[in-house]
This record gives sequence, structure tokens and C-alpha cells, in this order.
Amino acid sequence: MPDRLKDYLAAFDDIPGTRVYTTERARQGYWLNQFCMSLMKPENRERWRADERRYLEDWQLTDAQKEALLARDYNRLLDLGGNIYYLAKVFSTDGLSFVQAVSTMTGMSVEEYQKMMLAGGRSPDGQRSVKEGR
Amino acid sequence: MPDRLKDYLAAFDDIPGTRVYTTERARQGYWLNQFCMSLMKPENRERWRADERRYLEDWQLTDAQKEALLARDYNRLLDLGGNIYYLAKVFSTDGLSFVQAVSTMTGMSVEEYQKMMLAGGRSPDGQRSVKEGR
Amino acid sequence: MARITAGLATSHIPLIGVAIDQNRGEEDYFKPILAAYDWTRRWIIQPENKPDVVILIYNDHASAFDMNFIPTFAIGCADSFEPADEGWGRRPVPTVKNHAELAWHIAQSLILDDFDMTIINKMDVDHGLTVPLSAVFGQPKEWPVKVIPLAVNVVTYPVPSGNRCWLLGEAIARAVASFPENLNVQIWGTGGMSHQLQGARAGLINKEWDQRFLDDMTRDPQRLRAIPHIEYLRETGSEGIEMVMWLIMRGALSTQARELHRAYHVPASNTALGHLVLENVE
Amino acid sequence: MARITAGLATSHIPLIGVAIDQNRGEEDYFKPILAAYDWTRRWIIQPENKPDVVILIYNDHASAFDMNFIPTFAIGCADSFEPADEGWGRRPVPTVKNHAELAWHIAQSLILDDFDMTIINKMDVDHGLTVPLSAVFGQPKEWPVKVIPLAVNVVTYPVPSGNRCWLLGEAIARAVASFPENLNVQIWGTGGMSHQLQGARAGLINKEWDQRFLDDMTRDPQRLRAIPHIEYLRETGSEGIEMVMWLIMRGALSTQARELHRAYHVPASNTALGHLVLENVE
Ligand SMILES: [Fe+3]
Ligand SMILES: [Fe+3]
Repeated sequence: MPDRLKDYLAAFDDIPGTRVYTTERARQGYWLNQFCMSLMKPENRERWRADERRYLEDWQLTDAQKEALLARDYNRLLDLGGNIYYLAKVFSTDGLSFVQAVSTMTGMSVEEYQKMMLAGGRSPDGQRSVKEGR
Repeated sequence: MPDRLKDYLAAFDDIPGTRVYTTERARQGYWLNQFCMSLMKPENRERWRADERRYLEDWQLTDAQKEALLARDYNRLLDLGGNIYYLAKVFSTDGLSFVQAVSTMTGMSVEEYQKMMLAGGRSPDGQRSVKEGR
Repeated sequence: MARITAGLATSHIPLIGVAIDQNRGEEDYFKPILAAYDWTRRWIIQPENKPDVVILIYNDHASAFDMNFIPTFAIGCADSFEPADEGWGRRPVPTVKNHAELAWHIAQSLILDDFDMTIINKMDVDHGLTVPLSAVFGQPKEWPVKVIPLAVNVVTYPVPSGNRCWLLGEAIARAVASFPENLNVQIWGTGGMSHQLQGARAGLINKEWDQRFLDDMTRDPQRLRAIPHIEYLRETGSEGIEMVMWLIMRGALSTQARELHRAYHVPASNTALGHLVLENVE
Repeated sequence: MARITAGLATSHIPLIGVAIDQNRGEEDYFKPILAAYDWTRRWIIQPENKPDVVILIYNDHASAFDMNFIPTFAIGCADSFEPADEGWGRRPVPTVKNHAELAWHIAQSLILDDFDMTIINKMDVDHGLTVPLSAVFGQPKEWPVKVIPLAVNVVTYPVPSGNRCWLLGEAIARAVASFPENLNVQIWGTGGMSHQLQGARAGLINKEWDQRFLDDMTRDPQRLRAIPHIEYLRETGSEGIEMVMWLIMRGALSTQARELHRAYHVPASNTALGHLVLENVE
């Protein structure tokens, strides 16, 4: 019993190329994700579009989070506690679809990524466990 | 099983002089209670104090609810779906304590009510069940 | 008496909403996606099948709830719900009307059954709820059914276990069975199947795993309720976890529930579209 | 390892806060009320007793939550919480600081244990939480303990059963026991005892029933967990239901928990003030 939660969480770190949105990430990314939520209001989207840097000043973000937002570096944003459904408010505001935004995290071009999806998607083989290499 | 919820709720109606805050009352009193909540903000308390009738116009209340509010008729407000913790925002705004406000529902004067409380409160005898008269 | 007559499972991919809202169903990309629902669209409008109420199990994708407020199980009891603005304006779909009487009845029954529900009286509903309605009902002026939204946290971990979800489904079935009004009720489990929307592994699709899951919804549902979170994550991508919501639907049906229709298509956006219709054989 | 060393139960009557905030403790009316806590105030500051963290079980009285949002069990995971403005301005008491690390740990553990928690990251805390702190710690500049707020719906029916509350307490105990940091943790159950704040029956006090409840917190706690809601309502007044929150505390302690202190006084405002300190004998 004492280690159940620890074991539960530890297994998440064994998945290749994946950040599971644990409460630890939720704490780290609290303001980042709350910033993203603000873009659900049209008036905030306007302000954000007009001057991104200035809009960011209103939020208690780390410099790293601010830079990653301005650079639309979604992998980095995930590392800094962002959650994809929150970050979606940023790329939706940019007019990007989920496929377009998601592809930027894979090191593939949008076209390559779309081709992979049309061919049946990424195979799970070798992508299940770092430790077990399966 | 089919009647468990029904039985659970039916028993509440057998308690003398008591309205249990069921979901049925919660539905009936939704706007009444949300109005009360608005008085948690100092600026709304100001507006309410300045012109109660006018402030009530902003809320989807029935005429009966409005009249009972203006009359501070708390028993009636309970009948109309109010909950005591929500109504407390109204009497707190009036500067009344819980004892002062609660006594108005008992048909006793504040002094009589306080005397009863100092003497050990209202006895539960005869107050448990209408049907069983105990 | 209200009866659960059928269960429906479907992915709730935003792109399906785009295809319908923008009338792009004839494009090559979208044709097989919308075709997955052809059978269901015809079936559900038959008078003997048409539900009065759909209990729609979905998750909020950072729309109604933010990081300040994360309910594990939330049931919508308001009279109606507006489609959410998820960053590109509200979806042009009708207001969702609730069967509030039944929703409150279910909420009360679940709490008496030791489910620690959160009751919600005001919220917007996002693609998780509205896309399944569009996929099945198209573009009506009003939704032809009342909808009880039941939102599950599948975003912040730990999310509820598959088994807890199944038990919630069982309790929902008991609640519906004790509602006096004569109602044809369906329960829909949404989300899934394979998808990962983040990181280097994005785009993962596990067709084999998904197919076995679809099979076992009728062949061996008891296996499904025991699947741990880590298996969903490893095998179906980080967002495949949404399939625990299918188990709420499945738990609400009888052991002998029968498959009426199945569809599976890759890709729809980043996702493997899965769709099932189960008859509740009593 | 974190250990639950003691459980504390107390009414959370707003008037106790008034007495303390306005320094009226010397008035005849307030003397016996504050005296109920004399033993506890001395006991809790002894280094061997002083908790690092209090898990404070309380209910929100239409302060943080309104009719739009009714969680059965909500756990506060923010770093801090401000005292609520309940209609007469915020109470002049310190900000409540959380042990967020432990709060998140408990939240996660409870969800893995099939409790359908709502996680809250922003809320004000009302008299239900701050009055017990004042009664026990007086008027410090900063609260001498970290506080994890755990709010229970005891306002809109159905509220959770006494047994569900007890089971939640057991699960909290497991969660605390699995937290690696060395911490002295107390759990406080608040609310009660007899009181009715509404209608013609207001002012009801059932001393006999209350006393037996106090007795059985150590003599026969198993009886208490089976008390149905209707018994609280009939016997102790409509607001006596708050005592189910004492059962969360009691469920978190061992069978052999020992009474260290007890106080009971009528009246405090409309309420029978009950207060217990239990040692967690392991
Ligand atoms: Fe989803
Ligand atoms: Fe209280």
C-alpha cells in the first residue's frame, strides 16, 4: 500500500516521448495553463494578438514559459507544465488545427506527419516502454 | 431499491417545522439563492442597501420571492426554495446575528428565543416526527 | 419506468465537428469518417429506437473547468447548456437541453450509492459532448433528444479507474430504473480510441489493441474493467485513456448486451475513430 | 513518515469567531464557550503534541461554492486560502497556508482509492474552517500550522452517508501513512452538534443524543457510522447533520483512539457546542 501511488506515477516516466499530466505537472504549469484558458474569451484573444509580450506581463509565468509560448515550442511547454488541452487555446487562436500543432512536436513536417497518419498512424512497437524496449 | 430515494426524501417531510434543503428546493430556489450570494461583494451590498427593489430587478425571482425578501420573511423564503446559509447573506448585510435572524422564524421575540437557548434550547420531545407524535 | 435501451460509444474528435459544421462531408478525407455513422443515423431515428434522453459521458477539455476546479465526476443538472468557445468561437450547434428532472434524480441516487458526485448548475459544453451529437444527429435546428451531461476527469492524473467507471455505470443503471416516467434512455460513452496529441510519440495508433477492446465490449467486458491506466497510456497513446468513459456506458448495460453496429477508421485528425452501438438485452 | 497523532472535533459556530475577533471573551456569555478550549490550547502547544499539518474537515456555507457547483468532497490543493467575506467583510484572521505537497498526495491517493474527489486550486475559506483555528490557536499573526481544507457538502441533500464519510477517513489515514516526510498530522472534524437554524423548530438542542454521540466516539464508534441522515435531522436539528464530518475524522483514527478532552456547552448562539480531543493510539 505505501508505494502504490509512487509505483503508479513512476510507470508514467517509462513511456517514450510522453509527458503524462500528473499533479506535479499541474502544479508546475498552473499559471501557464490558466493563461491559456484566458484565450477562450474573444477580447483576450484580441489583446494577445495585438501584443503577445505585453499580454504575458499580466501572468505569473517563468521566463522560460514566456519564451516557449512566444516561440510556440509545444514540447518545451509540456516540459514546463503545460497541458495539451490548455495549450490548444493558443494554437486555436493561431488558427492551427490539432494535426498542424501536434505535428510540430514530432520532429516531422506537417506533410510527413499527415502522411504517417493516412498510412495508419505511428506504430506502438518500440514505443511502449523505455526500460523494456518494446 | 426502486423506492430508496423516494423513501429517503419522504421521511424529510415528517419533521415538524423543518424544510430540508432537498434538490427539489435547490431547483426552486436557484435564483433566490444566487441573488443572496451576490451580497458577498461589498459593492453589491451597497447597491442593495441603496435601493432594494431596484436591485431585485436584476434577478429572475418570482414576485413572491421578491416580496418575501423585502419583508425579510425567512420562513416564507425557506418555502420558496431559499437555503438558510444563502439567506444569511441577507441578514448579515442587515447587521443581524444568526440568533436574531433565526428567532424571527420561531414566532418568539428575540428575547424569548435567547431565554429559551440560555435555558438549554428547545426540547426535541414532540419535535421528532409529525406522524409518530414523538 | 425509464429504461436504458442502448449504449453507444464514439470518439469525439473535434475534426468531425469541423467536417459537419463546414459541410465538408463530401471531401475524400471526411467521407469514410462520416460513413462510420451512417448506420447509426438511420437506426436512431426509427421510432422504436429514438431515445428521449441521452446520458452523455464525456470529458471537458479545459473548457468549463480550469485548473482551479477538477471534479472527478460531475453531472450537469441545469436546464440547458451552451456550446463552449474553445478558442475559435462557439460551435454553430443548438443549445443542449437537459432532462433536468432525470438528471437530478440520477445525481441524488448516485450520492446515496456512495458516488461522490459534483453537481453542476452552470457550464458550457465542449466538443467532447457536442461532436458525438453532431455525428449521430447531423445539423438539426434543435437536438432531437434531451441530454444529461456527465463529465469525467480524464485529463489530470489520477483519473478514475476503469473499475470505478464501470461501477458508476452500474449505479446509473439502477438510478434510471427507479425513475417513474416512461422514458427511452440511451447512455453514450465518448472519447478514445488510440490517440496521442503530444510529444515525440504523437500520432500513435494501436489498431490491434483497439479492435480487441471493441470485441471485448461484448465478448469479455469483465476484462476491460480491470485494464490499468498505464496500459491505456502505453498501448493507445496518452489520450487513449478516454476509453475509461466507454466503461461507464458498458457498466450501465446488461451482461448480455449485443453489438448492433461497429465502425473503426484511421485517421480522423490524430485519432483512431471507434464507434459502437450496443443493444441493452435485458 | 507522516503520522496522524490526534483527532479533534469541534463545532464551528460563527459566534465563537466574533467573541475572539472582538476580544469579548471576558463577557459572561462567552466565558464558558471559550473555556471549552482551555485544555486544548495548552495541550496543543506542547512540542510533542503540536501538529505540523491539520487536515481540516469542514463544510462551506455558501461562501466558496454556490448553487452552480456542489462538490460532495473537495480538497484544497492551492498554496494558500483567504478568509471569505460572508456578508460582513473578511474575518480578521491570517491567511491559511496549505501543505500543498501533502494535500496533492492525499488527493491522488484518495482517487486511486475510488473516492471521486474534486480538486480545488482557488477558494476562500469561511467560518467553518477559520473558527476552529481561532478557538484552538487564538489570535496569532500567522497560523502555527499548515492546513489542508477538505470541504464536504452537508447543505444540499443527499449529503454523503456517515459510512461513506468514515470510509473517506480510513482512506485519508492510508494516504497520510504513505507520505514520506516526517510530519505530525492532526485531523479535525468540525460542525455540529445539535442545532437548527431555520423554521419553527429552530433552537432545538438534544443534549442526551449529543452526549451519547460524544461517548460513542470512543466507546462504540461503529454505531455512529450507521446513523442515517434522518436520525440526525430528527434528533439534533436540521444542521446537526454536520456531525457526519466528525466521522471522517474518526474513521482516520485507530479503533483504540482514546479521549483526552471533552467539552459540551449550551448555548453558543443557536448551537450546542461540542468539542473532543482524541489521541490516535496505534
Ligand atoms: Fe477528448
Ligand atoms: Fe456549519
